[in-house]
Amino acid sequence: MEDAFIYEADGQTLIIHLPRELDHHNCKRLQYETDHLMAENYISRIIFDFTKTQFMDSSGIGILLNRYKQMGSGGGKTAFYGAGAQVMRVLKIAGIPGLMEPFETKESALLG
Amino acid sequence: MEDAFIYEADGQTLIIHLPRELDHHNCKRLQYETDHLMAENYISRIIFDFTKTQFMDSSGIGILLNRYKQMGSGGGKTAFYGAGAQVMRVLKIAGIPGLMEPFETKESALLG
Amino acid sequence: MGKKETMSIRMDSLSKNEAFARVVTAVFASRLDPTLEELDDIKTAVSEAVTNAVIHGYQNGEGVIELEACAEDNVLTVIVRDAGVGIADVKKAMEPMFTTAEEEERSGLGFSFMEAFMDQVKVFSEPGKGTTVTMKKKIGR
Amino acid sequence: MGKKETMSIRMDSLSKNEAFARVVTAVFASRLDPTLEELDDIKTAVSEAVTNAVIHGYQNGEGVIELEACAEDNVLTVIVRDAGVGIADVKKAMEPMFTTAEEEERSGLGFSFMEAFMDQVKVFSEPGKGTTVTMKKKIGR
Ligand SMILES: Nc1ncnc2c1ncn2[C@@H]1O[C@H](COP(=O)(O)OP(=O)(O)O)[C@@H](O)[C@H]1O
Ligand SMILES: Nc1ncnc2c1ncn2[C@@H]1O[C@H](COP(=O)(O)OP(=O)(O)O)[C@@H](O)[C@H]1O
Repeated sequence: MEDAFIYEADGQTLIIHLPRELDHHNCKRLQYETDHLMAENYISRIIFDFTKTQFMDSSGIGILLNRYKQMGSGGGKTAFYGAGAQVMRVLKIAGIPGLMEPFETKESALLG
Repeated sequence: MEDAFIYEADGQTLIIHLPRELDHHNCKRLQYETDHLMAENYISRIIFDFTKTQFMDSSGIGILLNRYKQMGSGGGKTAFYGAGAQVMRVLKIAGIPGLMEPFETKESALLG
Repeated sequence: MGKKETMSIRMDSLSKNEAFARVVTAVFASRLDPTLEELDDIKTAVSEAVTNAVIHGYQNGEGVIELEACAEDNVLTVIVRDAGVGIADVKKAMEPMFTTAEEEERSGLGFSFMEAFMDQVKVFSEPGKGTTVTMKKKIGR
Repeated sequence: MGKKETMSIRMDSLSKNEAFARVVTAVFASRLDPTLEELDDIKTAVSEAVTNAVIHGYQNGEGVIELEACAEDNVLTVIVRDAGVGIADVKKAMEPMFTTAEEEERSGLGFSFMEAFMDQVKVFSEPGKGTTVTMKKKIGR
């Protein structure tokens, strides 16, 4: 029943493939799991993949903002791609595109 | 919002393309419209097309049974095709396949 | 599981709420991880009970229908309640093909369908007070 | 239209009911023939209000959340009610980025989202008694 996240490492970059619905219920695991991954591995960049995400609310924004803070506020350390209409509107209202680099595809996000 | 029925005439045969959901709410119009069509045209055979129908309940069965009675109980005067899993189970519980001839496709139903 | 989860909903007695009620119940029931066939069974049974409340209970007039669903262990319980005209002879009403609304093209199979698609159906009714239908189904045998 | 249609639902304060509440509201709202964007707006606002009831109102403990939806003319009204801890200073709570649950990675944007996605948001709360959020949105401008 629960949506699965999938974590993908590419050097020091962590790609987080977000679930279909990114709300408080589905965020609980993401929070725990990324903290764990970041404690065990040296991660200098996080890329969020919204390709499958059809719904996000402010709980999802909370998760994004905290990862952004953990990465430090330097340029390009967090990025995202694959945001659809609902997700993009939510990201914009929260001012995320000013903090994290938006990309169209995984390839362009990895190139940075 | 409302599902649309489409009536198709082929000689004295009336094909009724049933809606996505065949419940009491959606049956109201079907009842009125077929009575009207059958009063205006000479119809000797009715074929129900369930291809698009994903849900039917006993209200749908009521409609089918009444059309069956209107056609008189002679063989082959009512038939159906395109029934999916939920519809077929409902039809079977109501004993419809013993009254109306089941077919796989529109072509075979028209051939009779 | 083990813990009991409940929801109840009140809605107007309108034919469009037949679809609303079955979708809401199906979405609620999905927490028990049912098969598609089980979901269809549940939807059909709920559709029958709510349709009866609209047509027979409130005789297509105004009224409020209550639907309660409860998930406990692997059992889904659905209760549909109306405060309509009620049923004088429940046993007779539950007979296959029995209907008091012949002119509305009813098949008289509503209760038979509830019994076919759920594991247990209980009807409690008082003429002039209303009707309560309680249905149970074990999910994922 | 013209006629008012209402439904109300009571559900357990569980995080899985955040999704349940938004789906139920979206299915109910579909009778107003909204655009996909309007449906998304409604879902997001309901998700925020129900999540707040779960996390803040009942502090992730037990409780019952009430959701009421009403369709009249082209206006959808959604009311989310909890009988939880309540809010002492509603004005402060509604400020963007204000949160009392920093350690849970909350953004403090819940009320801002409700205001962004609905036309009107009113919050009534009494400490120790609970919180009622009333939201309105005109569908299909
Ligand atoms: N909620 C109800 N309130 C009053 N009468 C009811 C209710 N549900 C069922 N009945 C009575 O029981 C009869 C049989 O119901 P049912 O088996 O569902 O068949 P149908 O709906 O096709 O008539 C109905 O015709 C009606 O007289
Ligand atoms: N239903 C509620 N019951 C009690 N407190 C609430 C409720 N809803 C909101 N609050 C309070 O208002 C604050 C701001 O809420 P909100 O804007 O949704 O942001 P967030 O949920 O991210 O904290 C919360 O941190 C909480 O203190």
